[in-house]
Amino acid sequence: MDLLEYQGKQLFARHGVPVPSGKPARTVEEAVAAAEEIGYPVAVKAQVQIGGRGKLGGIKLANNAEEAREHAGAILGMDIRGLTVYELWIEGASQIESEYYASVVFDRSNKAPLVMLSTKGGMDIEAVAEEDPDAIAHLHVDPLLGFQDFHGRELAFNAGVAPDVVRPIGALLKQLYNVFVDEEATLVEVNPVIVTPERGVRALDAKVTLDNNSFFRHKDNAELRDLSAEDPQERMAKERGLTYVKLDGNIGILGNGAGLVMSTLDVVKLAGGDAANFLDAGGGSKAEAITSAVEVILANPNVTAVLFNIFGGITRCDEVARGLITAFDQIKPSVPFVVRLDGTNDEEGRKLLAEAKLPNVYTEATMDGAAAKVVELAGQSKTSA
Amino acid sequence: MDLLEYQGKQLFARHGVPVPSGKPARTVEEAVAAAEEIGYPVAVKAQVQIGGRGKLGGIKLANNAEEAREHAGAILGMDIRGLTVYELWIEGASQIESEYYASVVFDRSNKAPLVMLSTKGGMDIEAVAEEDPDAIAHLHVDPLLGFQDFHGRELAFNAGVAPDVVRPIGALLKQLYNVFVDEEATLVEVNPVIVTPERGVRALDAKVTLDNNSFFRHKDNAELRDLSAEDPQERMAKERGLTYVKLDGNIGILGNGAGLVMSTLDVVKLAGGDAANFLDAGGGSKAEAITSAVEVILANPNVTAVLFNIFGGITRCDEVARGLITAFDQIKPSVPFVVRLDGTNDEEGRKLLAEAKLPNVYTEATMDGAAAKVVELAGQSKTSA
Amino acid sequence: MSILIDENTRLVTAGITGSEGKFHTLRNRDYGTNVVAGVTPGKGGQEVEGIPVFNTYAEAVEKQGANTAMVFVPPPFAADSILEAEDAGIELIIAITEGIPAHDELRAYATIKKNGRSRLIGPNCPGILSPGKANVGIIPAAFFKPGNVGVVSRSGTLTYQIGNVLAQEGFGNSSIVGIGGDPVPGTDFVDAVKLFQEDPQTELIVLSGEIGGDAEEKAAEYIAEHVTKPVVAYIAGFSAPPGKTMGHAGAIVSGSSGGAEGKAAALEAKGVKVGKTPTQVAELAIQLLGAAA
Amino acid sequence: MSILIDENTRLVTAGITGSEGKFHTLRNRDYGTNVVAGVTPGKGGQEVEGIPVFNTYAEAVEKQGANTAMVFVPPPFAADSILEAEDAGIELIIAITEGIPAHDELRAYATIKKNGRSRLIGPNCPGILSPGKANVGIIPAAFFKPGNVGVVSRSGTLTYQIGNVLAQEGFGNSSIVGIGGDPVPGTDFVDAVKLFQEDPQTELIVLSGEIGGDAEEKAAEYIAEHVTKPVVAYIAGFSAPPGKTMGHAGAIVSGSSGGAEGKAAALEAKGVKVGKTPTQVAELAIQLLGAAA
Repeated sequence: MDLLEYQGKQLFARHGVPVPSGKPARTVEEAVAAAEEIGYPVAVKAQVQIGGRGKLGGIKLANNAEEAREHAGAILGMDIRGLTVYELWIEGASQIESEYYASVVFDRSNKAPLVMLSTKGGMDIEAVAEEDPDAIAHLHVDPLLGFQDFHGRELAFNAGVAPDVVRPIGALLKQLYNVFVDEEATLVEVNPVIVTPERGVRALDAKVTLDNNSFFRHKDNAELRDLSAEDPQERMAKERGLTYVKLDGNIGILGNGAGLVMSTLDVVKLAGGDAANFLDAGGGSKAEAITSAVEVILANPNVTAVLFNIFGGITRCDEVARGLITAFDQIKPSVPFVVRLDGTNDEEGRKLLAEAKLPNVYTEATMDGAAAKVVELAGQSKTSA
Repeated sequence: MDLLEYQGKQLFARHGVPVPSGKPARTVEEAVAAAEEIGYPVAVKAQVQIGGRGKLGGIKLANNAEEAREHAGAILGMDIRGLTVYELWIEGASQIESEYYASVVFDRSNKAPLVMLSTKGGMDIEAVAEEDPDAIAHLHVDPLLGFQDFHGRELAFNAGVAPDVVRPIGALLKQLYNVFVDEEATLVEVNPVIVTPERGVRALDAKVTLDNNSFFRHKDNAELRDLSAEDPQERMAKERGLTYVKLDGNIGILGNGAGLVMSTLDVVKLAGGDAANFLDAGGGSKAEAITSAVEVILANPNVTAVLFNIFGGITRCDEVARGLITAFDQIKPSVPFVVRLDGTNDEEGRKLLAEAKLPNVYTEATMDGAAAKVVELAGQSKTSA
Repeated sequence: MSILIDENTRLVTAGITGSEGKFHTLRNRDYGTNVVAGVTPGKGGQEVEGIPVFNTYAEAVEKQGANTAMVFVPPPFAADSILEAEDAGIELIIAITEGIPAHDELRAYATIKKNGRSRLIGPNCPGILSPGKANVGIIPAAFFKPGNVGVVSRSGTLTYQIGNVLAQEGFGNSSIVGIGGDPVPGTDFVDAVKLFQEDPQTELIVLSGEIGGDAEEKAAEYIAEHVTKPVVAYIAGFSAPPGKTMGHAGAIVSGSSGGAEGKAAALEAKGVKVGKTPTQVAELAIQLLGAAA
Repeated sequence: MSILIDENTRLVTAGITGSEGKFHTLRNRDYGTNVVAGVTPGKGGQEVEGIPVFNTYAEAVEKQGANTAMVFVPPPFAADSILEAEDAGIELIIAITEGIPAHDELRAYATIKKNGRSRLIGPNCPGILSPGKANVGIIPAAFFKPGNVGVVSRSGTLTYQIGNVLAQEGFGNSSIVGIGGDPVPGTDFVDAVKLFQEDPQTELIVLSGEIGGDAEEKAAEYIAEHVTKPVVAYIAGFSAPPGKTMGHAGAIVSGSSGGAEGKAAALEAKGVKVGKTPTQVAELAIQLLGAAA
């Protein structure tokens, strides 16, 4: 799960990472009260996960209550690249002498955490990586040993930070690594890390991605929410434990296993259609999960036809068939379904479906055939709608 | 540093190790107040580092204030095998169904922490180890990986603990390992771990040895004291950063390096003498350290002669000579000194000593010769005293 | 021949007393896999349909000579189970469990690598099938028969899909290996391709990848340098929009790298044929092995 | 020949800008050791009597080809310095620092062992002297000359004492290795004895142990099985009362094991002669090498 800036900074503060003092706010009144408490000047910052918020008008400086009120009012409810601003972070304005970049990421390729540091902070780091790769110091950390003081020094010297902040930058990197490990993040990124005129260092932004699989032992983290990023169908799917991503097309997709679902999207595309969603019902899906998934898919009004593509391993096809039958019973869908069942207990599944005689449900033997059929049906529905 | 039972239990409590509730007390009044607060019955426990305190009268059960007063009065000030009881630990009495043994030690031989568990708790574990070694389950922990849940299960199953406490015993072992690592102990031992009638587990005793070298980052631990175990000369030496152990003989010994001092003790013994102390002035001793060491040695009234055995590597013999000269100037010792200087800057050192013409100081060229001489002088002093 | 599992496999299942663990273990045994033990702490001494259950892997190794473990325990306890299997000296550990925390996987992987005595497959994988010899995991074996095509895949269901298409075209398999889609797979494409290259039964290697990470690109490098057998690849996710996470932690398209087009290009640059759909993969296999099939 | 250090040693000192580090580095250089660099974070670019100082070991390796490190930094930072040296690929790390926390030593040792690219001597040791070739550490070299006796010792000053007695009897040394008295020595008796056995210059091995631990007992086992050269041993602490800690963390007599009598008996049972004093050690050496000396 990707955290909002202020959620990341609150995590940082708990681990001793130096951050400016600040408070979250959901109303103009809360924002002004926060600004009064913190003291002016303050930055009024839109809490949405969009790079370059500042340039898009999502960050404004307020020197007094009037300005705080004005900016909070302007930013709350604003649409930034499709995301609505529901929350603000009001924080004491910082004086900046230098801007650095620091991050800890999960490097799948090396199967180790990768720590990066650059003196080219405050700008698009991907552009820096492309134009001047040597400007970013890299270091892999042995996950069993953990981050050592010498790692911090080596990164600081290699990145060429100012000599007088080698130690505090090293300490900051160690703290960010602690956040990464203790909070079970897969990404901790700060851009910029600033050096103040008093030669202190501070995390001025925070981008943290937590590992959802770790939430069973991080109850507090599991409670964090980003209202701006939550699509209603995606939220519904999440509550039901389904992996659902909304897409732009009109063909609802359900499959088991991320790879197969992605492949299904590709095959539908090649057949001339466009998927309305990615939905992985997961391994071992039971009938209720399938019923639930059908509800989520049909909650998207763009859907004009649905494709079930199941190849059962841990998933049993008879369970899928039962789930679909229940869904038809409860929801009585108005769009056509194309169903392809293969794998564990496929014969039982197909038999159950045949016996149920569901209206407007077509079974197909192959994935390619199923894709062609659903594209055809979706086109007809669209036309007839 | 070896902790008293109550100091160990307070550390345990901070790491979630289940311990009976208790309070320390240094007076009868404090003891009674603690007992009243905890509720009867309570155990009144002498805080000295002697195995088998209970059998020696150092642990008594009190059922009411009168008994608490009586026992506290009897135990405070008591002498248990040469140690005076200055502190009590008053703790709620526990009901015991089973007694186990658990420990984490620093195993030098395998260069890894060793965790041990036995169902033969509440008795002399060294005797168990000798008579029935299979009764103790052993497991080395990879220090980079740390203690895993399966380690706890494996130990519990191998030791044959009651099936219903496999999980809590595993959890307790993990917590003890955390104490070991987080507090930088070299020994954490609990004998007994008890199983209560409610099938809970609890550490009923605590034996913890902390690594003095780690105190720079464990300020709280560095403050812990065991008044009963502190010999005045040993305390004096500790305050001065010297490694000093008081022994039973009459020949004061100073050397540089633990190995050389031990060897000196041996050679003096072979020459027919008995050392009054072990004193390692350490590597790189400066003049002040030497002066300081002489004060510590002479603070022991049994000393009738002193042997300096220095072979300089990092220690410079001229510094040792200067320290001795200053010591003579300040303390004006009445006992004879035998000095053997070899190694780094030995010529300068010997020259300084010769020029200083200290009274009653004999230089010898070899360790064997120096030992023979000091034994001779110590005998004469003793006779003349 | 086949790779990783065969007639010499002596399987112990962790989590055998759970419903899924039991279901698939018995299915594996029905297929012919030599299932020698189960492990469930606290249930030592019980039996599951004649399979003895132990409290620890160490006992399963000592008493039953287990050499292969299948991990079916829930995510919070799975890494611990993998580490226990490693500690007990199990040579091959196949972790089916999905949803293990990434940092747990990292520590388990690093420990296995450090000690160098075990190989881990997965986690979050369907297991391995060596048709006609042994099946460990959840691959539906009925679709596959012995043959000369080795399959390695990041995705479980895609593995079945591709294997099935190949089977319909008359191809059989030496082994089918699901390496899983998690951030830290114990065995990656390079490892599996190396094993297939060394396996005399395997004459064609099918590699089924997906968007995210750079495992396919690394495999392309390795194949160019070390593999003499023909390789056909499939990459899922051509139509995935950038920046969306789709199930597998691996399936994240980040910037320019990790995309399906880039992976396909990297493989084709090294002489590996890439199919756009599972069906195309089978067609490519026919082209390359037509005479042999 | 000699062991561990010689003419090919290229030394970097960590903590060269401290007074002790500087004093002994210059002394080592005066003896003939090839000192190529110093490391002090933040003082990169400076020089100490012509020796260039760098911010990191990595730079000292890259720019000066350092292959041996001497660690002279204070205890709170010493393990970090050792780990940095290991990370930079330094082959031989000699840690003089006394008072490093035991858990720090444990992690450093475990990491060095895991990666298998460096050897650690110490910590809390006097270093190594290969007379006539190189001196790294604080051993007073003036007392020793080249010869055929290899010395390995847990105690620094005892090393000098024994070496000195041998020198007075006319013996020279191949190498003198102080392995240190800390709980987790990077190199132990067995490692050092193995190196001396393989070193053609060494004809007699002197092993100087002390009470505590079981390193001497393990060495006795190893010597019986693998060492053909004569070995003379010395054990300090015959007169130590049980249960008292005397300086070295190692020197703890716990119950029946770790005592001097037991160690001497273990060594003698394997054919190793044991002296009761440093002088007796020299006498035993004369008996064994009399003709050769």
